[in-house]
Amino acid sequence: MAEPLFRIRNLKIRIQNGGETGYPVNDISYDLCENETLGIVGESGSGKSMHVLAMLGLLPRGLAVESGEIVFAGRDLLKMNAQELRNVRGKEIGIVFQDPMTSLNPVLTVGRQISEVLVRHKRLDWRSARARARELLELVGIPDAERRMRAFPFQFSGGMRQRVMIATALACEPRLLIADEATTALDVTIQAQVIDLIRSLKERFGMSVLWITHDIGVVAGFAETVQVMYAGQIMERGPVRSVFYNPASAYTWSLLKSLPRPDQVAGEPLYQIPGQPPNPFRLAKGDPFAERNPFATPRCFEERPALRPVGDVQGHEVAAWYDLKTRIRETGGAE
Amino acid sequence: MTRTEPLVRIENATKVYESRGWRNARPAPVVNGVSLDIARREIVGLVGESGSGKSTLGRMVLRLETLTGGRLWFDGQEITNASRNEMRPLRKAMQVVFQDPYAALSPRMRVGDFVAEPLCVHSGRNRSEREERVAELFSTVGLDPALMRRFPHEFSGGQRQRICIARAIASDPSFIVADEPITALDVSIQAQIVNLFKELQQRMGLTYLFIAHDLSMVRYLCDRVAVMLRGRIVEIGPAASVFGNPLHPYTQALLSAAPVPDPDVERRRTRLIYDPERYPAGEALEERAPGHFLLV
Amino acid sequence: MRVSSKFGSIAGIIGVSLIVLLIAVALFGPLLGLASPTANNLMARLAPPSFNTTKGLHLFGTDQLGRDVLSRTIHGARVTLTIGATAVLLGGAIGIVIGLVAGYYGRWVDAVLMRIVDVQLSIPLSLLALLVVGTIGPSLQNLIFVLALTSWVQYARVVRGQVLVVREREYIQSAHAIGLGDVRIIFQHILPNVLSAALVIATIELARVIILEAALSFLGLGVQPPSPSWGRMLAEGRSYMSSAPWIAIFPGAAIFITALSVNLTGDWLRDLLDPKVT
Amino acid sequence: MSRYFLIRIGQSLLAIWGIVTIVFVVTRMLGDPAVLLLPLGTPDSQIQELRSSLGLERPMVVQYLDFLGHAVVGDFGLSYQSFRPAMEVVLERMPATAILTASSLALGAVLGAATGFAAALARGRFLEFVVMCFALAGQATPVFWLGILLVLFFAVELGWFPTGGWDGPASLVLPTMALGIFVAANITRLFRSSMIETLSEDYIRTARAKGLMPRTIFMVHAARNALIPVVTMLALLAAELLGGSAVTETVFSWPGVGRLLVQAIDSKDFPVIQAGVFLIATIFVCINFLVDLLYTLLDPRIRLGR
Repeated sequence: MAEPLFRIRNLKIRIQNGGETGYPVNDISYDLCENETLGIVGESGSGKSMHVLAMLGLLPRGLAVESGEIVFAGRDLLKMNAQELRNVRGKEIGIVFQDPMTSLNPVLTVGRQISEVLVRHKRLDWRSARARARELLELVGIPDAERRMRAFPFQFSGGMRQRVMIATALACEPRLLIADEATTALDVTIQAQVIDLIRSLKERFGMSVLWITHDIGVVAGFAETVQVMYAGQIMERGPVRSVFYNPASAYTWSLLKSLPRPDQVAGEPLYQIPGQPPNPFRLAKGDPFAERNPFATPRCFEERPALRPVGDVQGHEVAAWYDLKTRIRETGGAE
Repeated sequence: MTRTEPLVRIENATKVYESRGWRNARPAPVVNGVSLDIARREIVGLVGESGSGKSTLGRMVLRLETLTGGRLWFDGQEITNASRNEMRPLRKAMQVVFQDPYAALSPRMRVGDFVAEPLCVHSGRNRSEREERVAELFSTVGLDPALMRRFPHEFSGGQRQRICIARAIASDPSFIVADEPITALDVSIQAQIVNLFKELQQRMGLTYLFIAHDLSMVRYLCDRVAVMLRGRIVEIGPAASVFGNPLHPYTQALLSAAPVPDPDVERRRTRLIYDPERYPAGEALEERAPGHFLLV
Repeated sequence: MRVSSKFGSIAGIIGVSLIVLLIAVALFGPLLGLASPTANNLMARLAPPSFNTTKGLHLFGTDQLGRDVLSRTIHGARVTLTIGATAVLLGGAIGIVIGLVAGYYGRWVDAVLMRIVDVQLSIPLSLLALLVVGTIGPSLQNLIFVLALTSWVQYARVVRGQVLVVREREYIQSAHAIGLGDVRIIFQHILPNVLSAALVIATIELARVIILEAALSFLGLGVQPPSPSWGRMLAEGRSYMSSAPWIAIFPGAAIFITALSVNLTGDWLRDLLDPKVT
Repeated sequence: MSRYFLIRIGQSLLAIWGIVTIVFVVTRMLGDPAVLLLPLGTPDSQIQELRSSLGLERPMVVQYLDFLGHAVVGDFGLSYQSFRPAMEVVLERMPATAILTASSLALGAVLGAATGFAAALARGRFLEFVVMCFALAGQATPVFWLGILLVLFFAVELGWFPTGGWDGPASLVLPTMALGIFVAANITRLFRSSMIETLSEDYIRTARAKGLMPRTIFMVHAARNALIPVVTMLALLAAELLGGSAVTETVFSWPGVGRLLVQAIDSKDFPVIQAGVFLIATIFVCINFLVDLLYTLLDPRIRLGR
């Protein structure tokens, strides 16, 4: 594999609420390579969005990085001063957020919101910035770009706004594009179009993509690597085919199993994961998924597992004490 | 069709929202001439993009929304123009579960009281009988009856949705409109709720209108599926037939766009784009396969 | 959370304790055995504040008629708080009901009620108060009526705005779906969820009403003498500003502290009840 | 857009009509103007005479329509005190009130915007604490009390400025300070909380994620959105001040509309009261209309018709 574009080591994020302390991101480490597309899957509270906000220095009030490092292109983002970090944001790392309705400034024209990134980072004058912004709008598939430059966000549909967000994120041809639930608020058909758009732009710009989603189906198609997160921890990561076809974490396995398959017999109930999502303020001391895991071993409740390689597949790792296949055989499947 | 009398019958239903002020002289209808029969114990899925009118149709069926045009029957009784008082006894039999379990619970009301509310309206039980029934309902939907006295903010999304379901089944209804009931839930919880819906349907003989945009869940849960586009049903038929052999280009586009959790399948397939310009709007539904209709 | 919560809650505690203190003073102050607030004592005119008891104990000094300023200030608290609280409650009750009705029923009901609100808002509130008291004459009841009149509009506007939001919530839809009547929906489901907003308005209005009452009294349109009121004391003390400033300074400070504590409490309540936080 | 303004103009006219009606009703609530006008013990015949000369025997509706017709052209009759046209009496007091309003609004807006902005930027730091203490104090201080204190200190003790009346620009200083501090306190608090709320919006996060400089984020992305409620507040305050801050004008013996109205109310000079209220309300409605125009400049969602 190629050189890592960034490297996260032992990142821990703390949340303080009243007297309680929680860890929405609880000691994670991983690498992302140049040109790699990494899909991060997790539900709310898994820490999937939180850790990229930390990366960009955008953590909301009340949250803080407790320890760890995020080395991007050789520099630790967490040690940068505000100005150095600003020079990375929007220039080397572009991000598209979930809600296109609220993520664009309602009182500024779309053209202005794209051009200002170019003025800021590329030191262009406003005229050439606008010209480039128009090209970008065309690039992300917005028809009649010249006229749309002068329009305001509320005059666009949800899908179109998300295209504007993508144009903004890509304006400076960043080395990394982060899509944080970028298609969650969109209709299925629009979602597919946006995914295809980002896929083709990735080819064109040769950048890495970090795709964060709660929908495991979304990443199946175009991620090279998949990373499954739960309760602020990485449960499993590896090449997409290996993770989907040979999940080694009970959580990944359960997620895939709980989705209805086209060939599912109608009368047969879906596999359901028991229990409720984890509370970041009351984390178990062992494997966070243990209490919802029918295959958990006593050790799972006692001690937190670290990532370990799975079989001989390059890069496939799991955080589990058990061997899933063996456990499934021993327990005779779930239920 | 050789079915017995349907539980719900919608004929040519239309909904046009009056424009505020006099800005738009003639706004486009949100629901446009929709006809649909729902048989007893049937689960009908309603899919379509946001703004297609599927939620409005769901509310119209419950008469939470007046009909601008068309007619509506419930259990053999015409309720197109029924007044609120005439509707009240029927409300016992028709219920609703909404998408967002965070907005669906009255934040300053104990969840037990919330579940008991339909009982206060529709039955003469006294307080202790009601409480007994609420406890029973809590167990039915898989919640500990001891939680009755708590407030909504103490519950997770999945638990809240169970509370909403408990309220919906409290008056022993025969028909429930479920308006995107799993969309807002965590992935690891969705299957729990879908299973609960299925189980209740079998146990109580319920009829559902299940509005959703997760196609795989609709395929799994529903007997028949209707696809809505811009206020019209463009295709309707048995789930297996619609999903196995989609006829309308919009249905085809929808199915080709739905993410599938299988890398090989996902990589092999080609996306179809539905371009409304290239297809005529369609006039009437035409039967193309047994029970499978297409708007042409 | 919007405001640095530590500062906010300390300020809130200060505000609430000041209010409690004021109420206590208003209730029990007259029991302290001070000189009567209306007792003239021409021998002790314009005595400066002192602990000296030769002319009778006057901690805040005496006014131009030799009346004890402390005693008058304490009695003024009674008058001010009674008028303020009654006006705010009355205005609140009217405004909340109108806001609920306008927001819930919408359409022409809303249009008519909101036009009335617009018209009322087109007259500066202090001018409206001046005009009405000036014409119907000053008295305790009229003052309360006028202050309530200037204050219901704010409740109505805010409550209506909240109702428009709450009305679309799914639990209201679901209340319709089980066939609940309008009255139960409005009072059991909507009212509890707009009350916190109304409470915040109440504190803002209380501070405003207290200052407005003082202003009207200052102009001689408030509570009539000999009943002491802070605004009137200020007006009377004005002429003695250079020789006996305490006559005007103490009631002014009393208005200031009252308004400040109400504002502090209001800010704290707003942060506490902010729907964005919950 | 033009349709929106037509509706707004219609609403404004409706509001003015409502006000005229209220003025008519309130002044008639008092009873018979003829009785009130003439000294006590005037013989009935004289009262009757005045009644017919004032047109008071006509049916209420006719009187109302008559009143409306004259009100439209600003004719409210002669002042009972000076026997000059009431509107004229009010209008000649307007400049003094307008000057005071303008100067104190300017002071308050500049001071309030600056301190509010500073407080929002210095969130959680000592500066914010200090600014907010001053703002809270400013809001809780009754303007007339502040006025009295200012007079006592700057006029009586130091003798820097006149104690009251209109005597050259120096007399403007103290009333401007009193009202300006009040305006500033309100603006500071509103602008700060509005800025803080805006800064928590998603689009500000987007702006930060784009690596924009804090200056750009505050001035371009946040301030424009945060100013919208401030504009409303300023308009409300402007209207309130133009309505004649009766008490402040009394404290400073300022020859403005507010003091005139207090005197008119005292002497039951109804034509002047009616003319004054009508004028102020009309100005108020016009200001609100201007604010709507300003809104459309600040917020494209309104301008382009949502």
